[in-house]
Amino acid sequence: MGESTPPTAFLEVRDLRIGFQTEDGLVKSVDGLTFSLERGRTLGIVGESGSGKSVTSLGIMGLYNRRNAKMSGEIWLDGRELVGASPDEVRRLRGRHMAMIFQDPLSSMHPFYTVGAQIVEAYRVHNDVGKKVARKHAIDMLGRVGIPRPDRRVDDYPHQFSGGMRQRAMIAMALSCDPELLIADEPTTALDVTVQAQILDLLRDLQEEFNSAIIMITHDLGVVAELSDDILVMYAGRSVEQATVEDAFHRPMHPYTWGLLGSMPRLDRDRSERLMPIKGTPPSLINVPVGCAFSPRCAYAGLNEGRSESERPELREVGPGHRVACHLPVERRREIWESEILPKL
Amino acid sequence: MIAFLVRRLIGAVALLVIISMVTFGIFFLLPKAAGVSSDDLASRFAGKSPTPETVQAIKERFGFDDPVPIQYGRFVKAIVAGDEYDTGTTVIECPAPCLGYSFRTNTSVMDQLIDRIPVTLSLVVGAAVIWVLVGVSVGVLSALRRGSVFDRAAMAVALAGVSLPIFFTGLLSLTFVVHAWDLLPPVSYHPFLDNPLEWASALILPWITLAFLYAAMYARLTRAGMLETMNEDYIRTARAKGLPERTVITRHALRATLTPLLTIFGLDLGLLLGGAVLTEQTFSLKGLGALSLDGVIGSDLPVVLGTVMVAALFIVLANLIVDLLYGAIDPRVRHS
Amino acid sequence: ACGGGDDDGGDGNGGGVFNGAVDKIHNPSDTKGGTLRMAISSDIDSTDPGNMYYAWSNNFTRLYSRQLLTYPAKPGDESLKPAPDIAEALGVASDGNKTWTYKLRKGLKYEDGTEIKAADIKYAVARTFDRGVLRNGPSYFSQMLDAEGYEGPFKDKNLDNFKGVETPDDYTVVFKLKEPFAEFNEVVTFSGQTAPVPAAKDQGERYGLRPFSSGPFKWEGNYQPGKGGAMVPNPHWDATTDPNRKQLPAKIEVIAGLEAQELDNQLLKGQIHVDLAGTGVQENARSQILQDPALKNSSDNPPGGFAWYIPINVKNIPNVECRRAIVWAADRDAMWRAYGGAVGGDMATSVQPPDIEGREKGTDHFTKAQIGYKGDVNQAKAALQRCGQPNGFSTTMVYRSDRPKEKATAEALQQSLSLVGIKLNLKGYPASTYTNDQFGSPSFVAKEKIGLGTYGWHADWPTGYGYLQAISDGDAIVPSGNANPSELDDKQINDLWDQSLKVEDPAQRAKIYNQIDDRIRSEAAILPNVYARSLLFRPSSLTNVFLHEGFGMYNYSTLGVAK
Amino acid sequence: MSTSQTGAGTAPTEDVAVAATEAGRPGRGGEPLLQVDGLGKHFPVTAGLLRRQVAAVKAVDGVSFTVHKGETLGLVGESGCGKTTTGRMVMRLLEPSFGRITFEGHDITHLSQARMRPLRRDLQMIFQDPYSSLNPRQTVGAIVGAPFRLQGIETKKGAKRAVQELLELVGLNPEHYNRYPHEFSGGQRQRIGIARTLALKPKLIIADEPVSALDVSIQAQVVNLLEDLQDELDLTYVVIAHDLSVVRHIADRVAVMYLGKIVEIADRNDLYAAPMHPYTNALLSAVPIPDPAKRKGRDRIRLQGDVPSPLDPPPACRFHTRCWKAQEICKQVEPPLVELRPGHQTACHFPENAPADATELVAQAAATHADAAATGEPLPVHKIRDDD
Amino acid sequence: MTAPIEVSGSEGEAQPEAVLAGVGKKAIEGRSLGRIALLRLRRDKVAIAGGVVIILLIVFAAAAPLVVKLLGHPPNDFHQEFIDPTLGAPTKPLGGMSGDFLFGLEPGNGRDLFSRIVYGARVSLLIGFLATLVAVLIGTTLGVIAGYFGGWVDSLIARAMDVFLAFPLLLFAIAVVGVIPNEKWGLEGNGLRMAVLVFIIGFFSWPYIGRIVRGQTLSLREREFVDAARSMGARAPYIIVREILPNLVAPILVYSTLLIPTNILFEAALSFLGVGISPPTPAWGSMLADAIGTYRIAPHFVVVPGLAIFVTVMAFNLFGDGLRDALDPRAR
Ligand SMILES: Nc1ncnc2c1ncn2[C@@H]1O[C@H](COP(=O)(O)OP(=O)(O)OP(=O)(O)O)[C@@H](O)[C@H]1O
Ligand SMILES: Nc1ncnc2c1ncn2[C@@H]1O[C@H](COP(=O)(O)OP(=O)(O)OP(=O)(O)O)[C@@H](O)[C@H]1O
Ligand SMILES: [Mg+2]
Ligand SMILES: [Mg+2]
Ligand code: NI
Repeated sequence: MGESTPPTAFLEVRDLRIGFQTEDGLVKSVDGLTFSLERGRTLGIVGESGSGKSVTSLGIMGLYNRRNAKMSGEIWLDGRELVGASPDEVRRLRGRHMAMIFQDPLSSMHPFYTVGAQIVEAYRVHNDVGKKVARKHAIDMLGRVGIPRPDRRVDDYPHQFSGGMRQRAMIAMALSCDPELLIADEPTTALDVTVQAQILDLLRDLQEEFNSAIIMITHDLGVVAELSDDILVMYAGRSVEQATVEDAFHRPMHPYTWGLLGSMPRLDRDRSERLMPIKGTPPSLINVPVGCAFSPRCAYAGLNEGRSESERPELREVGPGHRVACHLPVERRREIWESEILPKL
Repeated sequence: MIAFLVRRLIGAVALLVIISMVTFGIFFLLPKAAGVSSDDLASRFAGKSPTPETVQAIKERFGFDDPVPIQYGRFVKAIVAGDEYDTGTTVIECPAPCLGYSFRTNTSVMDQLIDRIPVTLSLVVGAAVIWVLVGVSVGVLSALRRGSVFDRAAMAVALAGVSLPIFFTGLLSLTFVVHAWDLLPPVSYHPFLDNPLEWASALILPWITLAFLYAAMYARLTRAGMLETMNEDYIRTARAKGLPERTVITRHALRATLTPLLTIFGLDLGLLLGGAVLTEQTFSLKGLGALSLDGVIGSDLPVVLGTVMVAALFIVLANLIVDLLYGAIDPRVRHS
Repeated sequence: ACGGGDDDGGDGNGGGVFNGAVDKIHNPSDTKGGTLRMAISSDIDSTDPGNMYYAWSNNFTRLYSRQLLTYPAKPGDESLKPAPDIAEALGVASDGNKTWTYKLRKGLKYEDGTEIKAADIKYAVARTFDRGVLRNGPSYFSQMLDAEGYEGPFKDKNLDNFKGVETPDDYTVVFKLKEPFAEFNEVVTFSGQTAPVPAAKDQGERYGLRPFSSGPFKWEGNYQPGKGGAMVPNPHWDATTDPNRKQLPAKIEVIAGLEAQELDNQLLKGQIHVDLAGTGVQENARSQILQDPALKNSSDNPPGGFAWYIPINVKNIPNVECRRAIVWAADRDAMWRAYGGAVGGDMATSVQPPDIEGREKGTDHFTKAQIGYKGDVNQAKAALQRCGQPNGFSTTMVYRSDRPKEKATAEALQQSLSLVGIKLNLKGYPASTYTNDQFGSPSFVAKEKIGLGTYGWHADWPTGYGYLQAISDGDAIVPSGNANPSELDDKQINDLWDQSLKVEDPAQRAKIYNQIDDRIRSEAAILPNVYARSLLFRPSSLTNVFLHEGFGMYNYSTLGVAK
Repeated sequence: MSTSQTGAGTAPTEDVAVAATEAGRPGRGGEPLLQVDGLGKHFPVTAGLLRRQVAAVKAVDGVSFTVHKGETLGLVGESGCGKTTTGRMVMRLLEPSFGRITFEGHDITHLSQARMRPLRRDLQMIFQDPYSSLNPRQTVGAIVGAPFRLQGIETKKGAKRAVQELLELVGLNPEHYNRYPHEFSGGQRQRIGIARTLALKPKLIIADEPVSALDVSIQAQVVNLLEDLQDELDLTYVVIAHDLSVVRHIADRVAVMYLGKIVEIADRNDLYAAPMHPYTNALLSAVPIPDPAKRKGRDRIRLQGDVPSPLDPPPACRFHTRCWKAQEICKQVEPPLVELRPGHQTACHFPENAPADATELVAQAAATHADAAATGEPLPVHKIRDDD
Repeated sequence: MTAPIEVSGSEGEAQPEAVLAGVGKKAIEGRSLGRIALLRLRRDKVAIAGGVVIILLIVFAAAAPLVVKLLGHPPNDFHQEFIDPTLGAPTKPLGGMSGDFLFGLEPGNGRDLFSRIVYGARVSLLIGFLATLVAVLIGTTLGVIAGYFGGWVDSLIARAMDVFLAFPLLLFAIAVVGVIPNEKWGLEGNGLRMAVLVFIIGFFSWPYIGRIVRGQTLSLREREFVDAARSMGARAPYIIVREILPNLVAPILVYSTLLIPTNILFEAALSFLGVGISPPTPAWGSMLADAIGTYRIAPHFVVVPGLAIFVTVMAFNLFGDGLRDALDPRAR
């Protein structure tokens, strides 16, 4: 792929592959992922545990040590290619152009430094300002993310904050340099629903304010539906469905997406007597099935005369901005969704 | 804070009491159990050809025939209230805290301890500086270059350091470095205040020998800790902020790695300050360790008790200081 | 000889010739100044002249204390004869050797300039009566002097109650003995117990921390047990009154507890001048010296005046034939090698070493003092047969664990005795307690069933009495610090001792001593091993070095250092 | 039967379940199995030399509820509100500080562990964390067979057979008897835990967040399994969870806890359709809805701040610090749990979806409540309307 | 639908065991963590080398009489014909190393160093192992009790550990060894001495194990499987023995392998201070202590036991490290 051209999109990931060599073999955590994202939009990435969501995000951030992780493909951020860039170049982009929020805010903050100091530090690597100015900025940021009395709390340590406040502080830290891309890796999983709602509101408001692009990683479809514009469903390191949220929830085209929707008990519908789980468990990423990775768990794999087992389905456009990787004919799938799945939800 | 200190201090005193009791028991009850009579015990203080009267006199002075608890009581009383000793011609005042009087050397144990402490202190502190600097930097480098030639070599040397008895490395280095190659002056102790240069140059070898053992240990500990810390989420956060790798390592990883090492360091330092017996013996340094060894070999009970008490005190103090420092370094401890 | 000028102290170059200080003064010099550094690998048990018993301490104490009589500081045999020191002349006996009178020189001074008086000597002798305070010294005075019931000046402050010594005037000291004793001048000479102590300066036990000087040097500050101390010239000492001492160094440093190997290393480099213990260097240094001609020329290998031997305890091995079996089976060659072969000494034939006056070589009763003699298995087995233990027996042998040579000796004996079925359990004890608490304690020996052990003895004075009495007289057995670990309490020997006291003629007495010596060996109570030789090293900067035969080591009171 | 590895067939439990589903659940009205009255747990916080108690974590502060035979009671609330503590007290893994637990008519509040032992057959627990609830050093056989050994139960066909039957029951391959937990996925481990729980055929199972550690797809498997087992074995559940959707799915009645107290308890449908307590309302409205179409239309209630510390809970109504309807009285008078609609109790001075006279009724109840407290009588649940 | 039984290789928490189990997909039989650790250990060449050395040492020590018969001379036989009487050194170069005397001769008595090293392994290993065993027994018992019961029991035991750790063990060992009688408890001579040494070393090093066990127990006690057992009516002994102890085996094993070399060195230190094993029984520590006095005459006498100690201690350390990595890969 020598002739790769800079894309027009703000963030474009092309055929990203990330693998880890372990004692037992190569773990293909991300296996040919392609997507793009525009400024001001939010992409939700969903998928089961171990499907490669975090690896993708850390890969984009350049947080993998190149000795341990095998990375290939292209990541274009605002016209710059990151996979081939030098580690120092990527480092300079981190924090300033792209920032990240992690799942567990307590373990993600250094226990020995005050919240303020950690924000100041983030701000000062990228901005040549004095300590006083940086501190004012930190207080300002804490205030912006809704921490009461930020001038006081700035000198507290992470363990003195409650869970929700910690996550707010993490967000403040991530946003301290106005990054254009914000990756949130399960930012609310550790939080209670009421607090989660607060954080989601905050993210929405901040996005309006900063117009940044957000990648929202979660396995809660509800969160995606609340916040995202687009959705990417991952399975075993690959993307199985990409669509706008409307399409994804109202016209999903991949059996795995159906499975996810069927597994969820929902407050917004009448209580169905039985949930419809996906059978089995996700495959090992060392021995991913050759064909469709989902085929062993797929109730409809049999309808393909074995193609699912031997041939890998490509992502194909099934509608505007809606791409799905499945061997089943589109019409057949539409039929199944409407007749078999939707009524049971 | 005050409550914490008071509690720790009371605990420390209790610890010292128990240790003194056990020491007392081992040196009085054990020989008795092994069949040593109080006469034998007394004659150990009596030189070449003691007459029965001599033995009797010594026995009386030490009260060897009293029940052990009474003897112990005397010992404690002396610490708290001081004591006096009749040396035959003069009565020696031993003000509190009196750790007893050595009839073998005719000196107050306290005086000897005060005389010896600077030696051990010089030895241990000097060595500690070296081993912490060397051990930690080697450990960090090893962790960062895990699997490299440097890492393997450093860890092999570290293992060698842990595997060789100190009297072995000590005596060999003494022979070669000082005597065969004339690289350093003979090992001895010169007070720091008299001539700092002489003080240091005459102690370099024991410092290095002692530090070799501990640096090896600390390198291994640091490496393990560092590898663990580098996997912590907050290190990932620091990198995600775009901090340069050096800042990530020094400001974020190292601090977290070294904090738990502090506890071990405190214990090691405390133990050594109580007397680095083998090192002192090997290098003929007249520190607490040599004193306690002389005491044990010469059955000079007051000296043994005194050195053991001081050793225990050092350990207790070191632990206390470590705990306090911990509070300063780790805010989680401070607030709980 | 070379006068030094060899400052790097790195070798023994110009150190003269091997054995060059044995019968003449090596490096004679009157140069003053410099620091004389003396070291010892153990601690010094006491620096109180009245409270010491080792040959080297008697040698050492002369640096800071004068005594009534002393050994002349001269090379050769002359040094063995008592010579006046504070006294004008040797003591004069009267009352059939029961009263001994000494006249003092006038005008001798202490370090503070006050004069030495007869009362001070009486006081010094009186204090040796309190064994509770002065525990280490010899007890000849308290045994011999006619002072029944006297308990020493610490319990009995009135010195007039002490009748054993009289001071008719300030310059006369008269000793009153219970029994006649012909060798009293020797008793007075050999120890520091007649070194004067002014009553006002006495501190009892603590006197040793800072003895009051009457010699050429005085202590600078206290002696620190286990560490050492320093001495500086005493301005009130007058060289003209004292032929046996010099005052050359500007300072003397005494270092105690220097690790033995390190001590040798520093000695060989001249960083230390004297190994106080005077028993010679350790194996490592020995090989260095013997293999390097330059070093060898700076060393002497004289007889040390003492002997290494194996006492066999007659209480635990009562059957004389069993003891003889041990002697027959002993591998003399290996035992001799253990002390370093020819350099370590000569194979012993008698208990008394050769330099004892009138000592005879003696005959080997049940062993052969021959190089290559590995013990006689057949004779040993025959002896065992007679003893009624044809298959051998087992017993315990003790040794000083911190003395490699004794360990090797014990192992050699163990190995050779195992060939005839005698099993030795070896047990090592620290040297500092060995002669008091273990081998020197009959009750301990009985409890642990100790059959034999390693031992060494140096004459108090060079006659058979001065050597043998303490180690063979049944009366000399004491409950602790027992010097007769054979516990030989033989009627024949005891009678001979009593008899010897009454004999006036020294040669006649020597005959009796030889008889005793022979009897000890035929009773197999002592297995003689080696007459010690010490390999002594004299750094090139050391001046006025010569072997003092009485002490068996270099004479310390005349040493100086060349700069 | 072949427990097919490729998964085309369904396990027997599934077949049974389908049949049993519509047979109707023995809703409420069964006889009470478990009764909890004013149960509380205060963890002492000690300090100083003499380990003096300086404060108490009021983890649970007087909760009362009844569980009827055959039903499922859901217990929801935010993290730290005392759900687990309540469950563990009922299991007698924790000693209650006060209150009373009655199981099958026996007061088990302070039974000794020895007296408790036989009762444990009827009372079992499913644990939250499938990784920590199985001993990694024991085989599945040993783990699932432990209850037999501990209770000294002789199994007819031998323990191994019994264990294998249990494994089959929860949808595991009985041949995996000799495997170790680490060889199973999270969902499978949770099944192993459930099999162990079922070994003694308990009457009541307390499930503490049985699915919150699992992925959605696996979560659904386990939820279905729990439901099937209930029908098949006639079990009674107390399901602790913080996921309101899951609770709605499996519970018949739901109790909502806030800071150690129950603020609302009602029939499932009633509660989700017309919650009365503002906190319940807020909780429900905070749940994200997986339907982008509904994103705009919902009117949300957003609570401020976090749950206060149980060390120092707010006085009176504990929710007043975050409640948008709070008035002066909420800070002064604690609202008692009042049954404002049949089977629907709530503790609020200003309930929503409530009859018009609710405020007065609550005030009235609060007054009697205060009297009872003054005289030291047990606190009754205020049943206002008996016209059911 | 029932989950098809299949071992997953991609658990969310990247459980090491699970990852590993994913490899041998076909193997269905239960593989305990121990076996997995063994598998992992087998891949660690350095640790294996350490293990092989340890096994060789043990074999040599156990078969010492045979080995010596084949390759050496009886350990206590003198060969002074090869020793220079004045210097005490072997007359041949290299300390007399030859086909006849593999490691050369001891200076002085001329005993065969090879056979003394082989026999010496018995003492060193015996003391190393047995003392560690004592420490493990005491440490585990008290550690588990402290950790499991907590409260004042814990405080008491924790204090006791502090006391023991604060004691100058070396001094006590010297004091105690000094008063060992000849016979006691049916033991005599060196046997008794070793028994006492083993006991003292073990008795004073238990807190190292105890601390670790206590810490582990504290965290194990909080694991839900303990609650599960309690909720099924298990009593404390059952929980300790069946639930907690099996989980402690790994850390105990690791720390034991690391404690053994420490104890071997401790015996060496005692010998250096003159209170080790009595002659003529060969022990590495006392050989080294002797050799220090003759390093100029016979450098090989220093090197041989020094190397023996070094290699042994190194082997245990390497093996212990490998074991730790295998049992707990996070601790790397
Ligand atoms: N450093 C690594 N070395 C080896 N394997 C790794 C590494 N990091 C991640 N993996 C593997 O990559 C796979 C994807 O992990 P990832 O963390 O991206 O999952 P995820 O989708 O974020 O899951 P979760 O929802 O649990 O966070 C997992 O199987 C994991 O075990
Ligand atoms: N052993 C204990 N000692 C002191 N406090 C405790 C203890 N156990 C629990 N707590 C406290 O009691 C409160 C209730 O805890 P509990 O575990 O019951 O909450 P929960 O509702 O189960 O929360 P979660 O949803 O997080 O599991 C919390 O504040 C907790 O910190
Ligand atoms: Mg993740
Ligand atoms: Mg809980
Ligand atoms: Ni009420």
